[in-house]
Amino acid sequence: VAYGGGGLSGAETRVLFQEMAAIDARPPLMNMGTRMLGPTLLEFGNEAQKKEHLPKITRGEVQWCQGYSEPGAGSDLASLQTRAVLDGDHYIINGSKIWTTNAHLSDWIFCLVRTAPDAAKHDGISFILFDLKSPGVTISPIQLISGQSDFCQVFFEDVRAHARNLVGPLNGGWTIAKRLLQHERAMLSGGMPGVISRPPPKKKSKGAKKAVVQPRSALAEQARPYVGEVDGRLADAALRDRIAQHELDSLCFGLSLKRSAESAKSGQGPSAATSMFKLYMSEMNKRRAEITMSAMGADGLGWSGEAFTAAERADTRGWLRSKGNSIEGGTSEVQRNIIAKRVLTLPD
Amino acid sequence: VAYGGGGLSGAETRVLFQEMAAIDARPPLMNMGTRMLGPTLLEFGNEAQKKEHLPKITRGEVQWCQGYSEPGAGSDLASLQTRAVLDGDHYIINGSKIWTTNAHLSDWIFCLVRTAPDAAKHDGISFILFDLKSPGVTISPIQLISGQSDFCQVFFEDVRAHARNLVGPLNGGWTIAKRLLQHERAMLSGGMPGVISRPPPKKKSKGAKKAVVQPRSALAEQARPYVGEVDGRLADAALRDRIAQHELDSLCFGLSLKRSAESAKSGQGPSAATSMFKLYMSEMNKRRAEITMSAMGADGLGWSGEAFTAAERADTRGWLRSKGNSIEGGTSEVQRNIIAKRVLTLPD
Amino acid sequence: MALVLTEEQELLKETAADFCRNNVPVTHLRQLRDSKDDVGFSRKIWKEMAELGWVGILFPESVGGAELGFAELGVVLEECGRTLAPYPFMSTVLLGGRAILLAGSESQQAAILPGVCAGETLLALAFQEAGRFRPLDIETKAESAANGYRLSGEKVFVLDGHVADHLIVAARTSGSSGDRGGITLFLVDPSAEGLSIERTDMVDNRNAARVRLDAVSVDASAVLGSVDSGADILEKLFDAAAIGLAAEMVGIVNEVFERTVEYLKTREQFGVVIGTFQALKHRAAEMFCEVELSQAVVLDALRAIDEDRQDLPRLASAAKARLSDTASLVTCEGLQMHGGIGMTDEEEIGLFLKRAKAAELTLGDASYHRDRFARLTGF
Amino acid sequence: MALVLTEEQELLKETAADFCRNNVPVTHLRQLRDSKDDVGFSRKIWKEMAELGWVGILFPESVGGAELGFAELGVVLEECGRTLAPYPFMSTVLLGGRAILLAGSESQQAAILPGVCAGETLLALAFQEAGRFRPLDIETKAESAANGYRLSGEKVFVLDGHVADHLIVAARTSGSSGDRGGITLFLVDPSAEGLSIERTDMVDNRNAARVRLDAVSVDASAVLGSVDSGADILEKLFDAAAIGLAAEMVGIVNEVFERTVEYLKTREQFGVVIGTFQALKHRAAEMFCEVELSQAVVLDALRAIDEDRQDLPRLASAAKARLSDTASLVTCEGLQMHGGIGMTDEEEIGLFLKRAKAAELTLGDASYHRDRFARLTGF
Repeated sequence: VAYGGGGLSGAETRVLFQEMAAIDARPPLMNMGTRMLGPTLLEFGNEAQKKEHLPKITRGEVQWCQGYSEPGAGSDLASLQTRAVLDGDHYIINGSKIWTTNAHLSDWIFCLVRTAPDAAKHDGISFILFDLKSPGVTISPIQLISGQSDFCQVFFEDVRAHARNLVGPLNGGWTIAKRLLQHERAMLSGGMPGVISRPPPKKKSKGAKKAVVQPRSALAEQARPYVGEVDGRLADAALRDRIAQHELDSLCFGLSLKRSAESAKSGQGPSAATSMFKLYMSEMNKRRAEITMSAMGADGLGWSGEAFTAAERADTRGWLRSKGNSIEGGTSEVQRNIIAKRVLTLPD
Repeated sequence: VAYGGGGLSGAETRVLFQEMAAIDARPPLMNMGTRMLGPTLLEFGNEAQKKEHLPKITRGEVQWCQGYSEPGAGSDLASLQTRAVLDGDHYIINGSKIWTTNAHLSDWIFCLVRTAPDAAKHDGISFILFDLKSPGVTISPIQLISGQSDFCQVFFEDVRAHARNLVGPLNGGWTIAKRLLQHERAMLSGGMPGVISRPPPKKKSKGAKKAVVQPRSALAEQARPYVGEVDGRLADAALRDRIAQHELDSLCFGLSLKRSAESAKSGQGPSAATSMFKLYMSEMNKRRAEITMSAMGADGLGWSGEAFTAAERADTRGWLRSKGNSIEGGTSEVQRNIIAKRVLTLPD
Repeated sequence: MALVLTEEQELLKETAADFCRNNVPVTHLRQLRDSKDDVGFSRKIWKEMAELGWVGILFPESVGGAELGFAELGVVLEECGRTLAPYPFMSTVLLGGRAILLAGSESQQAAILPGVCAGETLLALAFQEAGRFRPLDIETKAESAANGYRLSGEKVFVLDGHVADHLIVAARTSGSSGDRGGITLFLVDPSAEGLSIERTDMVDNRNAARVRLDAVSVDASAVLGSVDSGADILEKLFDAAAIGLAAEMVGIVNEVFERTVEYLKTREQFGVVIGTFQALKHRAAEMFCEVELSQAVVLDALRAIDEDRQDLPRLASAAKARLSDTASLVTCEGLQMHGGIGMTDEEEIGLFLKRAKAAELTLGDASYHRDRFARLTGF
Repeated sequence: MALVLTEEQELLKETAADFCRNNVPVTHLRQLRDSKDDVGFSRKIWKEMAELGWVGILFPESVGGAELGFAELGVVLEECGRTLAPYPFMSTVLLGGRAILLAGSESQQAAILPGVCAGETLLALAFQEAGRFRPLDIETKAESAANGYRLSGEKVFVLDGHVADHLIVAARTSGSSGDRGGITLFLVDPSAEGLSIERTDMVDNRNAARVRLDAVSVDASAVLGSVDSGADILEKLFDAAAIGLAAEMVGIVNEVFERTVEYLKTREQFGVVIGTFQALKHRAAEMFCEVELSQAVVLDALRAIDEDRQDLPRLASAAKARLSDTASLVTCEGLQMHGGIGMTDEEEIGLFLKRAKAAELTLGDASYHRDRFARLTGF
């Protein structure tokens, strides 16, 4: 609260975001700032950095993006090559970042850079913040298979970043990076790009009253007009079973999130178990998108044009976009490695 | 044929065994001899060995068992410890073997022994045959979770085996062992312990005539009395879909076997792809047993006694026994490793 | 209610864990099996469990119960699951005892429940008539006769039927198999004339029996609850019992998963511990997710009973479907990862596999409950 | 018939593979997409395919065909699948051309098939009226009128509908939606009055159109086959077309699987090629099994058409169900193993994913065909 925030706990924030999703409000653009950089600055930043950046983050004045992955690095984040060399009170940055979410819509970037080229790969990395309007920054959006381009590749050529914006100790960036990745996983396990839950069809007052008593499945309601029903059951028995399984998964997942939020001592950040939520959410979200496609049949094969409803086209794009869920923010393979190592302490 | 066999090709033999399965004839006891040792002797044995052993194998006079696995070795077959030391014209054998199928019903054993303890682990192994009635051999059956004990542990204490029964070059046993494992996989992919297909229910002549035109699912027929049906469909839609998937798997598996038999040049033995058949058959067989249990419900929970039919009790035991399919004859994990290495040539 | 244990519940969990580990380890079940024990468990140990307050956990203090809830009972059942303790919570507490609690008259409760809470009286609910769970498929007839009824029919899979001091029999006073109406519950003395009980030998070595009723006479006071409306009671019993079974399965799942991970860390192959193989690591990680989600849904379902929540039936089906699948996954993967030794009767993993299958196929399997879950969700 | 290729078929396979690699690589589809090509493929290349004898592969020599079988057509379709060649085999050969071959009068065949075999005439079958495949759900009306019929209704997902020289329209001369009887096929001139065709932009960049018929007049000679019995023809067409799609999917599956295994051997992470990671190895091995089984069932299904085998419908459903699942598995796993780059439009894997999904959802998905397979197997 000292830095102008709402002072919400992790659990409260999660509830907030669930509520917003429930009322179909799209997640606020300042995601990266509030959910990822904010907590990190609170933990690792110095007074000056907190005073300079947190208020703007909480007021949503500055849009942040994340400069982590690099071309060719993929899951092997620590092999990053972007160099930062001290020159007076500035660092000169050269290199490029990829998969930078909404860089073209952002003002500032928090970036991992190599400050000690000869050190072991985890020991030469620093965490630095700088303005994307600085000279030498080029941003080019990447077109995805879904047609969207919410990711960019960002190139740095002799970009000057002020040394006061180096967060944490010099060459101590990896610790911060890992911590921040936990926040990212926590954020992603709250909701993934690709899911579009259509607004439930209007109901007569009676139906509406009934809806209060009886839980409904948005997925099933969405499938019904395409699939049809027999004595109130979706006509495609195998599809119906998949939807039931998905609703079960999602119910259990929600309860599991609730349980871990309750058992997390207040103040304690996301744990290694966050990898489980990220992993499960990614795979569940992909299954959901596949179910949506099965339900629509050929009506789900439209790309553009009036022959398909906007909702259908959005679901088709969403299905394609969802394939990235198990890659972005740490692949499912990486999450399984983390669970095996940190949670189950299986040997390397 | 020279050694009294039927001179059947691999493909012909497979057909033979399929036929026998079709008429519910249990696979002949001399399995180990005809399907595994026979082909191996033909390939690696010397004239004397062929003349001595092959005729008895083909006439089924001598029952053979396989001395491969050892306690603690598991999938790491080559780490075997059983020692054979030359003493005059005999080898003195000490050690023990486990998972020896029907050793208690067998006359002779073909056995992997370590003849050069100081050589690299694959280079010090020899392949030798000896009589289980030799002094120093102790055989104790192992009770399985299914109640059966078709496997034994066999102990050797100063057992004397004649040197003329050493097959192939001294310390050259590993090559023979691997070859023989391929024959074992080929044999297992033809049918697994655990599957009991109940005889189809008697049909009225009309029904019988219909059965000629229409293919039937033994699994579905077996499930019908338990599950019931609605307009001719099994009443449990999810179970019905699992049965359909299993019938599909089994149809495709059969066609795949047929195809590989056709493309295998005559004379050419089982290839690395045999691992695929062993792997798929094991997993398919386990799924089949799970489906059978789901269909029977609590009627599948009997262990003994008249409250359950013999067929039900057999299916329950068969379900338990089937869990070993993906372990015996090389675990599914080992088969996947082999496919990745030999077929897909993925690097180590 | 929160999905984390209160301090009291944590304490109960420790006590239960210690008690089960020391008094009813898996070897206890094996020994009962190998000695072909007539009872199927130790009456002495059951009395001890009663003295610890576990048997009476759900029942009011007035009849000697602890007047706690399912949240607490779930803790005990989970620990019993970990050691495969074959004790009659299902028959005597979740089905029989609770039937009397929900439907019994004051005199019926006073007559029976104190003995139950003391661990002296054993009960059994005789409802099922075929292998697959179809709660309304009841054909057993109850014809009215001089000052009472005459019961005829056959019941299967009656848990602890051969040791029960009172049988509760579900029979038709009207309607026909499949109808919701017309089912009535009766208290029947196992020694009644025309009644025969045959114990059956089960794969999980638990107690079950076939009960034949050949014109068994009971008088009107034997009716439990009101005539023709037994189905409402049965549904309540089955939902809670399914959740109870799911709680036991959580114990099985946790125990087998922990043992398997431990085995991965110690078993060596090819000169390294097999826990270093990435393929096994990833499968273990997948299991971990399922185990976590399974625990959460069962904790919530147990609390839903205590809070008498509206969505209880849906949660019961969610919990039973989930745990049926998870228990199957974890016991099968556990056995596979144990390799050949897992196939031997000597190793305990097989006993968990057998009990998990029995629990899966009792009171409706995953497919049954996913279908019900879907219906209760409006599709 | 054997499940291995004859020498002639092997030769055809090589020719087709070379032709597709050189003339219609995946970049060809991308270029057609990016240039928003009006036709959706190159008529010139289609004529070349015709000159190679591929278009007329099924048709008698009398109309300029090669009079070969589905075993041969399957070889071509598989190679087209490998490069995502968007050529109108489905619309003009498997559905349209074969409809005329099976149901057409001599004069109809003589009038149309030579042009088809020459690669000059394009056909389209307009049957589907909703997104999901329900072959008998046809509401389009054909009312008899002065010396003919008047057709009214709306058709969706008409493959290559906007470039067809002749439309074959399935309409109801009697009965109502869902009835097997009462469906009749009509040859309709795309330029006929009252007929409007709107091309739709599809995710796989293939051609499809919506066709509206507003009292379109055709004379009696436009009837293809006999009145009211169109369903028998349609079923034959759909079975063979589903198998043809499955053959194309075999090509997709093989190509994506090979590319993925190759990627595993070259892509480095953490200082090693990712193909050394056992978890990926095991998933690749699982895929290999599915790929092998999928190839076998399609080879047999293709031969079942040529042999006019009794179990053809069942095999058609087996092949379509199997390949729908395998194509989904292999394209999804392929994309995942390619990582981030696989999500970019620049990389080709996404184009395979899109086509695989379209093929999966065309002529019935895996669930539809498993259900049909089960019915045809008597459960």
